[in-house]
Amino acid sequence: MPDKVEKVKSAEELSRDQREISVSEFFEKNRHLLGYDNKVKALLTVVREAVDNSLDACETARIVPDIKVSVKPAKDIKDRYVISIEDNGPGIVKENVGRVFGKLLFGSKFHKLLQSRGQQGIGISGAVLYAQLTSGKPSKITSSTGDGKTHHMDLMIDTFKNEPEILKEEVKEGKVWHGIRVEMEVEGKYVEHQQSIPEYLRQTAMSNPYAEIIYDGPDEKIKFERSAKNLPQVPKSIKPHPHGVEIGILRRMLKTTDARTLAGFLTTDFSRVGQSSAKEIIRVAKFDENVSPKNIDGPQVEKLFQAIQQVQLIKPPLDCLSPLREKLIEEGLKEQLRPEYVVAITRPPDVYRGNPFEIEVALAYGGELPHESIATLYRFANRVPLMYQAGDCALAKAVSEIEWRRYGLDQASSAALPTGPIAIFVHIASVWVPFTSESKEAIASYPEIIKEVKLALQEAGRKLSIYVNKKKKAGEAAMRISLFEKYIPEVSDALARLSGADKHKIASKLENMLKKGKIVIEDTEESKEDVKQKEDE
Amino acid sequence: MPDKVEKVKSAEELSRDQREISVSEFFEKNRHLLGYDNKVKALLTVVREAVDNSLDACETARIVPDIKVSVKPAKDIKDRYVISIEDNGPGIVKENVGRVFGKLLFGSKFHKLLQSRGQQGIGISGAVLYAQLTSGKPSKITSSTGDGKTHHMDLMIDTFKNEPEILKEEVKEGKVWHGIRVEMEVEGKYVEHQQSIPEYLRQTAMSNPYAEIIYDGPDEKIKFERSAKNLPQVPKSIKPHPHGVEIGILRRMLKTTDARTLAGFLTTDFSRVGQSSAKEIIRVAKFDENVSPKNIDGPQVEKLFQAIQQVQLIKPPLDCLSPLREKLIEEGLKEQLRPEYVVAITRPPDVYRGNPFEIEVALAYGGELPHESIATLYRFANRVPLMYQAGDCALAKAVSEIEWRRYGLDQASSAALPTGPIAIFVHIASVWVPFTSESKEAIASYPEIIKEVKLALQEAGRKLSIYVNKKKKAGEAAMRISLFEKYIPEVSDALARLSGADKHKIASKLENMLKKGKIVIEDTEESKEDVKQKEDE
Amino acid sequence: MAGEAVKKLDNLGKKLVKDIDEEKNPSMTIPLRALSNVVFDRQDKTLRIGDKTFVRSFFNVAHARKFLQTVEVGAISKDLLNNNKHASLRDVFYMAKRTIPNTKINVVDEQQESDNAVEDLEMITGSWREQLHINANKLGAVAGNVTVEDAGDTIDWSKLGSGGWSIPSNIEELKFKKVDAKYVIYMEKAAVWERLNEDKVWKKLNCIIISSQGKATRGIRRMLQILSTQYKLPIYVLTDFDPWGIYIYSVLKFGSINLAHISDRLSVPDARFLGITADDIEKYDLKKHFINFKDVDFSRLEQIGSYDWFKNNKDWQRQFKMMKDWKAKAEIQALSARGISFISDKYLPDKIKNEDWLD
Amino acid sequence: MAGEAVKKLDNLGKKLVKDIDEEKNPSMTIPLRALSNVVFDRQDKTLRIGDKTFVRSFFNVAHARKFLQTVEVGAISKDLLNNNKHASLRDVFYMAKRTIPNTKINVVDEQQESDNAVEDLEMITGSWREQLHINANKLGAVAGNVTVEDAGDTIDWSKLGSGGWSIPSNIEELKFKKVDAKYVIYMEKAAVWERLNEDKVWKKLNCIIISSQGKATRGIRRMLQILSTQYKLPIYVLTDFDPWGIYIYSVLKFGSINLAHISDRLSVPDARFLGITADDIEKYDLKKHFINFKDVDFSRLEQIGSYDWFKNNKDWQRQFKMMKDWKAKAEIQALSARGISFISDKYLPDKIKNEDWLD
Repeated sequence: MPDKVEKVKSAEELSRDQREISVSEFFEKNRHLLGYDNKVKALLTVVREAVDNSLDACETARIVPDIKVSVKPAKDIKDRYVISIEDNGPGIVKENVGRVFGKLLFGSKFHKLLQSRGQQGIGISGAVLYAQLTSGKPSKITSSTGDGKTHHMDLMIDTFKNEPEILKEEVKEGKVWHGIRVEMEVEGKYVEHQQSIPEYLRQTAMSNPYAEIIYDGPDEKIKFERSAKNLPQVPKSIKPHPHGVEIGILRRMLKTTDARTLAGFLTTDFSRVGQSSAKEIIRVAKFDENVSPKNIDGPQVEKLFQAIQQVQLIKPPLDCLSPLREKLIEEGLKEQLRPEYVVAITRPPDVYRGNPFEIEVALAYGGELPHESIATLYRFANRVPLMYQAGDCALAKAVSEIEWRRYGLDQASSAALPTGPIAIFVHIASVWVPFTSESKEAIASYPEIIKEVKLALQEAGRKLSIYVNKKKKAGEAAMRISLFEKYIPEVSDALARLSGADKHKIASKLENMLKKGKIVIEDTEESKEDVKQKEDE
Repeated sequence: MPDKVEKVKSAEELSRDQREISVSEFFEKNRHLLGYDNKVKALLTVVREAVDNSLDACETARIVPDIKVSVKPAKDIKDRYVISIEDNGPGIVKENVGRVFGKLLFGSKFHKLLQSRGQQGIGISGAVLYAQLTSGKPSKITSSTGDGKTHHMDLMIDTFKNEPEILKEEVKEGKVWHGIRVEMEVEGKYVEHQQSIPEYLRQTAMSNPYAEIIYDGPDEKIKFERSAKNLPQVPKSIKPHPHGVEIGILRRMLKTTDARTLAGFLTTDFSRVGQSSAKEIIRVAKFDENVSPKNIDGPQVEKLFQAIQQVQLIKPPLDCLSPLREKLIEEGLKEQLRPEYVVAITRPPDVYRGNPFEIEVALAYGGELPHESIATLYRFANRVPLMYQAGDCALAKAVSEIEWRRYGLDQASSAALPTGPIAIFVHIASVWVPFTSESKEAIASYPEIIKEVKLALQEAGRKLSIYVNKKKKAGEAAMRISLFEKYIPEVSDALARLSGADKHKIASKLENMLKKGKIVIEDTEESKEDVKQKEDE
Repeated sequence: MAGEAVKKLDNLGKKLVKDIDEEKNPSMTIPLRALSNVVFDRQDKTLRIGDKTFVRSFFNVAHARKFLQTVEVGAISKDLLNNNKHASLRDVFYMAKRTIPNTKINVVDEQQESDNAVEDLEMITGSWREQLHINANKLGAVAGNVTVEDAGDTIDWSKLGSGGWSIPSNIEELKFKKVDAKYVIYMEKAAVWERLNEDKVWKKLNCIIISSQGKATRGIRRMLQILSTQYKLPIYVLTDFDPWGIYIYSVLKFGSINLAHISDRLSVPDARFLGITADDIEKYDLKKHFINFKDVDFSRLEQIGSYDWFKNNKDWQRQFKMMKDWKAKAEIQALSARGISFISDKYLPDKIKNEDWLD
Repeated sequence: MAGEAVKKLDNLGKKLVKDIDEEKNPSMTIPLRALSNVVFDRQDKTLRIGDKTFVRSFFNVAHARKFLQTVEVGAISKDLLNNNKHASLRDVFYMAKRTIPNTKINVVDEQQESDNAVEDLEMITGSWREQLHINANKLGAVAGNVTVEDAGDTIDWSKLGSGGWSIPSNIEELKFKKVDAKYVIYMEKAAVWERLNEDKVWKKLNCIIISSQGKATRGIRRMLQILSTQYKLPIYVLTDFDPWGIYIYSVLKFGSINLAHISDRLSVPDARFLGITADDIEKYDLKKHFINFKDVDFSRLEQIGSYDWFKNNKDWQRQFKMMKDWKAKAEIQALSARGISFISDKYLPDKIKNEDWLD
């Protein structure tokens, strides 16, 4: 019991203040959760969200992407930029434009297990929200689906309702094209450094070598060329795997399923559950096969859940993933980094918490890569470059756990990146990438992911070390011959003085032996002499 | 134009997949955003959310808090715990229980500028969501507002709708009490280390010294005693300050205000805008005083916004904040750490982005603090301990920028914490604490915040160094006398041998000089001898 | 003797030329100078080199330079012998040092390399360094009732004032004419020698006093060996009480790993360790002059304690154990704390009278 | 002389006792031994100590221990003088070393401390170390047509075989009986001395050859001074071509900062630098035996070049510049590359005949 009670405010008084909060309001106040922590990063985030959407749309529609990005300072206002992104994707039907751009948590991918860049329907509408918050201005959307009609809209978000507010709308007819163009005015600061917009686009070109990206920045124009002609295969969406479903989700699935029997529920709502697996689960859980899923509740859910864990099931289908594959990665890295040698490794898919994922890595070596500096690490998730928070990222962590020295590379200390003309590329493709935050910059440290990255890097490391060693050895053999040629006159002279024999005779005989290859040139330590103490002079 | 177009999926086809996503679904999939990254942290997060709510409720109702926390392993299931938290707060009226615990983004504090622990109405419902997701079980809520009725509810969240789903409900009459008890079953892992539950409670007791907390853990019972009798003053909620409002918010406020004229809007909807300030703003923006706010739109919003920036306004009212104050901090630290000396500094309030905030720090020294190790840093925001992500936190950053050596403390390197029996306490109180993520573990690096923390630490450092130096000096003076007492026999002996004079006579004369204080004991270097090369023997 | 060394060097040269004539990889077989190939001869109480050898060939990337170094130093030595000159190891280094044309490779970069080649040649030819006319360092002084003939002069060691005779690096040519002494005291410190010389200890106790500074040079070791074996004088060693002092004694008595191949010529198996011993420390109350052990002292002590010849010697193990327990060492000069001539007047006479030494 | 030193120590003791009797803080005034208080006397071409002094008092936390050390070492010295014994610096260290009861404080912890006290006493009493009966190190050998008397013996330096006379640390008592030599060659290396002795250079050129190992000991410096001033012999210095070799010459000729207070007794203003010079390097093609400079060599060279006595000396600055440009140094033994006796047969005779030295 408290020592002293002051005037107690009643629960009734308190309850009067309580209200619902819209998700737009929430993110408006917590914009750092979406990657708008500061003015520099905010510019990049806006570009990223739009480019990711464009690439996703093109790939889904099987269109080889052409993307134009423009970043220009707004007239007369400091720290204000006009950003536009245009693609040649399928466009968006007029009815959906408002909600895609003007409603948070609206999208096509959230309820599917499918590999894509965007996941939650929060990226591009978050950018619109940021634009209106910092410039007070609507975003301008232009869309056409190829039917000869081009729709223009000026759009904002009504944050109280989390609904689009369309300020202006018009249709032009005549021009046949398809795609989306979005233009926003936002507060931001433009810098050119490691985490700049051009660097992000360069890395995007690296991991999307089938895309052409034209960048028109405040001070420069850059064209990132297409280095591959074909899109990667289409990823497929899958049903959840029973072993990746948590008890709470299982309970909800039971409640909302269309299946009439438990067996039917198990076989139709999950992947990898056939008739026999379903029977086995029901047997272990001691249920009736024909019980209606809707009648399973309370402690019975727990029983079913435990039964599922006990039954062996094959892994989820892995063809849902669409990795870049080794060839595409090599093409992308060659085009963007111009190294002398690239090795790429695409690992077989694996599973974390029921979610299939696949790791790809590449090591680029030599050529135009800087020779004296520490290796550069490029991280990607579903082909999107990760620019920030390397320190918290599972991909970076796995890279730091590799003993690079083992592969003939220099390394300042055991947890450091290798030193020399090396670039490291790591890509995770997954139906559900476990980011550590909604700003999508770091991958959570699941042991399965770290393990796969390490295995891939080790394999790539071995291949790179074979290349590096071969190069080294070819040089060495030639050096040996020339070395002995230089030693021979010296040895002949000393030996002549020691033996009294003729110097020139000794020399010509030794040269003969060398030239005619009569002697196998060895390279073996004299003997394992133990370390001697220097005792006497 | 793309090189090759495969089968184009039409925009119409694509649009069919698009759907709305509920905020509960969103956080169910992104629970790491709420602090449920892993099993260890998840347990702590559940306890934190409930304890924060209890403390907030008690303080708002002016009740000195008594809180009981229990964490017990669930029967027979590995990594499953039953957690309950009970308080003596005002309770929640029956009608609101469901939405407080069963709806995300529902709360009383989001739309107010008010210093409180919870802010977004997402904490405790997030815990309920995590519980049902990982155990499949409802949370059990008991509430009474002191009217003799005790309500029990078993409750889950319908994630599709983001609405509470009440599974069981009963009322018992008779017992008169007030408060809330919540019990949840969750997946988790219990550990005892730096970031453990008992450590969190200990730090909570440190920053809430007027609370009594009883902890009943899996292996131990701990009572954290109340060390202060009075609650801190009640924080007041304030209206937004014009300089902290972004253009997008300004636009919305114009649209939704009840004021009929622009002048009325400015003076009633903001703090610190009087008649003359309002007139000045309107003059600069070149508007008519009597224009209706609802008619200001488009480029006019920008004009008004720029005008507001140009007019000087006094800072927002700062009495909205309720810091702990130096006395309370010192009491809390003395009780929990048992040091020999504590100095606490409460800074005057300051403002970041229009939000008032106030920094308090304390340094505890000596006593039972460990002597040989590196100082411990305790971070708090609105009296809540911050346990994770010190690396990203502005408070930790500010601490690392202090030259501790300047205050007579040891420091391994310039950016390190000081070494020795020292604990550092840093507290930020604000109407809106800028966390870097919703898991509320690190403060964003606003320069104003870092500056205030540094100023406070420097002031505390100066006070501590005075204490430490005084202690050192007192010891030194006594040591000197005793040192000479020991030297005298030796010098007398050598001098007797050198001069032939009597040893005992010399000794007694020197002792006399020392005892009678006839000699001022100096401590000056002999002379600035340059570094000599050791040249000859 | 010089003729014999020349012949052995000749043989080496001829063997290598023969290899070349037969189009074989020219190579030499060298006994291995390493801890693993050193044996302690319990009979003679001396370290000897074992049977292990290794082969050094010219056409081997890892050998070529060392091969050249060995042949080059062999040629230099042959030249010295033919001209009847002596050179120091440093001289030999410079005589061998040059850059191989069109490379950045030097025949030798560091003296260690030519020194190693000298040791290799000692092994290959079975001649020791002095026989190859390559001298070690010169250091140390001697006094006593002794007359020697050296380089044509007759030198009386009792008539050299406070300086004494400076011991040459090479005493192969030295002849003893008169040796009137009961024993020899060898000490590691020149300052102690001066103390004993000032106190005319060699006269009072009728002995020879010899010092170096630190480890005994080869000249001194050879001299001690001759005095021990030919004149049957007991040799007493006086060093600091520390692993390094004991090591000086050990090398003197048993030989060293590096020079195990010429232990015959250098070691003094009958040498005795006079002090400072652990018992001296206690008896003369020297603990207050202890110098604390450092890590390197511990590891050196460990090493010495495990030597074959100390391993099963209870008296020595007792010394090592006390040193280890004390974690400290003490210098000879610590005796000065008892009085400047305490060492001459009390310590040495008592120790020798009471036969208070370690063997 | 001993009597005079005793008296001076007595005076110091009496002064301190008087302070105490007058209830003043007992204190002594000591000339400052530091670069800032050393002046180069252009007249005498010698380093001398300046006028700056400092005061050391007992009742001063920062002085007390040093005060005790000075008085203690003074008492030790007085004791040595009264008993007519000599002690080394190491001996003095041990004689002073003890722990002050009920503390963990030693009177001296390191020899550096008692060494400093000895130097302080030299300054305070105006007596040099040898007069206080505290000896420096013993090192070095000498040969030549010279006869000396020392400690009652008569020693002929021309009759000491390949060893030579070992030079004592203290030659205050030594008397020259016969000096038949035209000049003295002092060299920094014992191995070079053995070379010259084997080649009987001292006989052929009628000179005295003296070596130490590295820097000249005080005994050697004093001996060179007597040969220079009393017997008017030119003194030639032979060192490596590097900053350290030149520094050896500099100390010999001009004195050193540390011992500036007894430059009178030690320095040899007429000494000449014979080699190795930069010109020798070019003339005898020694560049291939260069050893590359390290950072420490550059800074040492810089330092030496700025010494008052070198600063305005064009010849020396030329040497320094060439050394700096070459970024390399060379050893005396590099001459061996031209033949083992090149130094005896060609280099030395030519240099001296051509008066090819630096002053």
